[in-house]
Amino acid sequence: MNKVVKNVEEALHGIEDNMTIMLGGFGLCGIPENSINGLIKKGVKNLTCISNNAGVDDFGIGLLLKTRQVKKMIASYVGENAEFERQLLSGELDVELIPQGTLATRCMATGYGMPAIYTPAGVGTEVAEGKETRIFDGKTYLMEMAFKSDFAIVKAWKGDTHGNLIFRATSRNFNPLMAMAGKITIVEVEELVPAGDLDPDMIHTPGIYVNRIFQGKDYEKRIEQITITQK
Amino acid sequence: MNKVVKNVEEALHGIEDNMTIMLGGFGLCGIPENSINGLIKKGVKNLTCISNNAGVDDFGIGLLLKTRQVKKMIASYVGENAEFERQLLSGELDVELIPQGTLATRCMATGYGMPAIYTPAGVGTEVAEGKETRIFDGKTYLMEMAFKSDFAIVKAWKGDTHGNLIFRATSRNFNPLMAMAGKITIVEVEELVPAGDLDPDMIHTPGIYVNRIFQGKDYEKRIEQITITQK
Amino acid sequence: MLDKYGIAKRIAKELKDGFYVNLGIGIPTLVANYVPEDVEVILQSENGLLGIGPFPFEDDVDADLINAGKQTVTTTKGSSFFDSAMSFGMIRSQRVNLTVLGAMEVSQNGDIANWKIPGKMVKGMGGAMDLVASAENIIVAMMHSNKAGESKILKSCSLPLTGVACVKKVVTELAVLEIKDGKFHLIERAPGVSVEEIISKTEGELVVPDFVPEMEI
Amino acid sequence: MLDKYGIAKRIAKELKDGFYVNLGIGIPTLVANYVPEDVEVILQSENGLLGIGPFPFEDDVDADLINAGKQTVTTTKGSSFFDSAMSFGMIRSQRVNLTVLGAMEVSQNGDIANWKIPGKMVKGMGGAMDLVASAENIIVAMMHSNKAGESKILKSCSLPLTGVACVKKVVTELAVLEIKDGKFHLIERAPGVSVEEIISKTEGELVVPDFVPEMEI
Repeated sequence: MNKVVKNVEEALHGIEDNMTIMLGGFGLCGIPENSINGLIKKGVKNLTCISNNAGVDDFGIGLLLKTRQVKKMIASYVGENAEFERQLLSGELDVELIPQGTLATRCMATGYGMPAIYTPAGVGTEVAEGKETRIFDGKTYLMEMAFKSDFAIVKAWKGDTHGNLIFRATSRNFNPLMAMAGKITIVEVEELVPAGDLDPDMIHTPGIYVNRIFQGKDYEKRIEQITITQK
Repeated sequence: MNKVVKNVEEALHGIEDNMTIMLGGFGLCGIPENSINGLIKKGVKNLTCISNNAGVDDFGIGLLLKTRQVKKMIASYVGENAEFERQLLSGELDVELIPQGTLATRCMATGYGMPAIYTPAGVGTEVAEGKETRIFDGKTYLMEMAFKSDFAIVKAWKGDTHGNLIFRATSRNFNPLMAMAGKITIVEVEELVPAGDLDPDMIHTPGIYVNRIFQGKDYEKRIEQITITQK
Repeated sequence: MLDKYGIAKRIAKELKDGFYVNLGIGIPTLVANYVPEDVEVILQSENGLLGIGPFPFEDDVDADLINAGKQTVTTTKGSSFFDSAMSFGMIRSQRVNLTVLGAMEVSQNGDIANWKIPGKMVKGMGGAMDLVASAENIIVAMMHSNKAGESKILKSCSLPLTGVACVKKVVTELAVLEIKDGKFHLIERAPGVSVEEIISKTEGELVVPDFVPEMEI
Repeated sequence: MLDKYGIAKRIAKELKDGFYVNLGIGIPTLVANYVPEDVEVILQSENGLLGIGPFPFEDDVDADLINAGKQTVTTTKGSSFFDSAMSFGMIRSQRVNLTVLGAMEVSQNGDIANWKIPGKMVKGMGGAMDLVASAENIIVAMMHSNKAGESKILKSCSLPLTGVACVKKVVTELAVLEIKDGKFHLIERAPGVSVEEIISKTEGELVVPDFVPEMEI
């Protein structure tokens, strides 16, 4: 049941051009830094990336945009990224913007074996175009489909050799949801421990959802906006 | 933000005849013992109870059946209960049996604001009668509706004054799901602690879903089948 | 006339004890600074936090702990973390009592536009579409007019919508407006602002009562 | 002819290293005792546990720690607990590689009946309907005939169904049958059992190859 792979290269094995990949994180918080760098090194092209954000110009998924490895971006919010905006407005990059809760819930739907969900988000807006609507108890909902992806790549705080994961603070965000949604799920962790070291009551993602796990290194954990209280 | 009520009587305030009540637990594991006894003392009648099981003859929801307070039982498995079977076969008790995963997911749907979910469970069986089916990717699913209930009553291991909950081992089962699904959610805990005592990363049910919480007492925690390994 | 702090102060008066509140980016975030003393509210951040605390001291900055605006924050006693599906579950199931957010335009039937200017700006809707589609109580914090002096309080929105018929109240630098029956209702004016000025800067249909109290902030 | 332990032993040979497995109540539970030495499997209990360990020693019995059959159990290294929605999420999304369960009847197109005898017995389906509707790989452990000697391996089920066209394999005290193309296929016979006996006790259509090996257990 050992799911440990020895490094990021081994972890990313099988990712090919034109695949659809989910990437965990919210902004730059909880993103799989090692794997993003690994994808750049690997040089796979024409990726469809599903991630809440597109990083910033020189960090996170922004790096993959710079190298033009991304054909299509599915996200909820892509501000704070000039290169992104340039590629979008020039038509080089295909972008599908979807509400954040819809994005999260479509990941969960995949992991929970539910082919579709209903949400009120986007009713009456351009997000609803071409989508089926349905009224329940007088309120209108959109039917949104579970995501299909080839790989999900997430970052956890701690993980064990069976693939059980624990996330820390708001770096949890989309990570456990995408961990459930990949056809193959790859996890990088800040701390890899032997099975049995994590409290079974406190596991956020059970190992059954994880295919490969590796010990990440050199985390920069860049902060998008440092806001502080003066002492 | 203090959600603490001083005892079970206060916790159960507002529960009236003919209401629909969810009760957490699987078998006798993780059931809200104090509240079940409180409902008996209160004497409310014609309840519709949503719970995975119906207890045993002399414990758990079985006690409420004995006192004839239950008009309808919505459950997935009701074996091991002679009084239940008698009332069912005699027509005194109305019973709706639904698949366990459907039961769990319909609770979650309520807590997640999703009016309906799709599941393959029960397709082609009598569970599907009168229900809408839909094919996604060549597989047939039933549309099942989110539950509506007046009260949800659950049992947690630890809880804080803000209503944050942690469950222990398999006594988690339906409890966090029903905690999200009540119009009003009542929680009894083995240990009530001040807000701030629980690790925010390790909370299973955030307090936003909880309306009332109280320190339970005299837990019997009866075991349905003690199975042991001889030393 | 109010500045952005004044708008935030006025909105803070809408907070009730025990409310769970989601504050959007910009002016809404400032509301947290003016919570009345006798009122306890818990702030929800849709990336996965209940109980947002103040910004951290410099030594306590934690890259793993941010709000939905990507700012570093802290927790409060009784905080909890959760994934984004549960976060929007709380929102959709209306456990969040009040949502405050900014807008580029609001219309008299309660439509709101705040995520896109075609051909110019596409940042995305983030969680705004979920919030406005779900919340029972939505207050918009915005300026009455744009920089060109054109009203943003409209008969109907010209920009792509974020949500339909959802806004209940609008607080601007000039006034507090309630939206009902397909009209704006002027319920308070900012200190020193005349009813005439509000009328002149409101493009949407505006119901003006005989007496319009000045807001107390 | 096999006893219930023999059936469990034979099914255990279907386990592959790294499988997540859900074992139903009764004979299926016994399969856990015969996992081959070179194979590691993790047992899922649909009430909310991955990694079911053996029954506890008397002093370690824990009311909060039971399996789906409501028996006291233990955990293993790497266990995790979760709620029932996530548990069935794993099942529906086919992360559980193998499901073994008992049946009252199985038909040649893979239908299974195991939850109700009209007018006589209603225990409920528990998680069985979810499991059979979701799992890709379902093995049924059952007796070939009922106490009256009537075959339970049928052309079509007479009892209310639990699931439709889902069973892949049946292991009985007499034989291993595979279900495909709407027929039972005899692939192994139990030690000392003749092909003729199996044919005579199988009501459903049975494809019998020229050579039927005796099972190795």
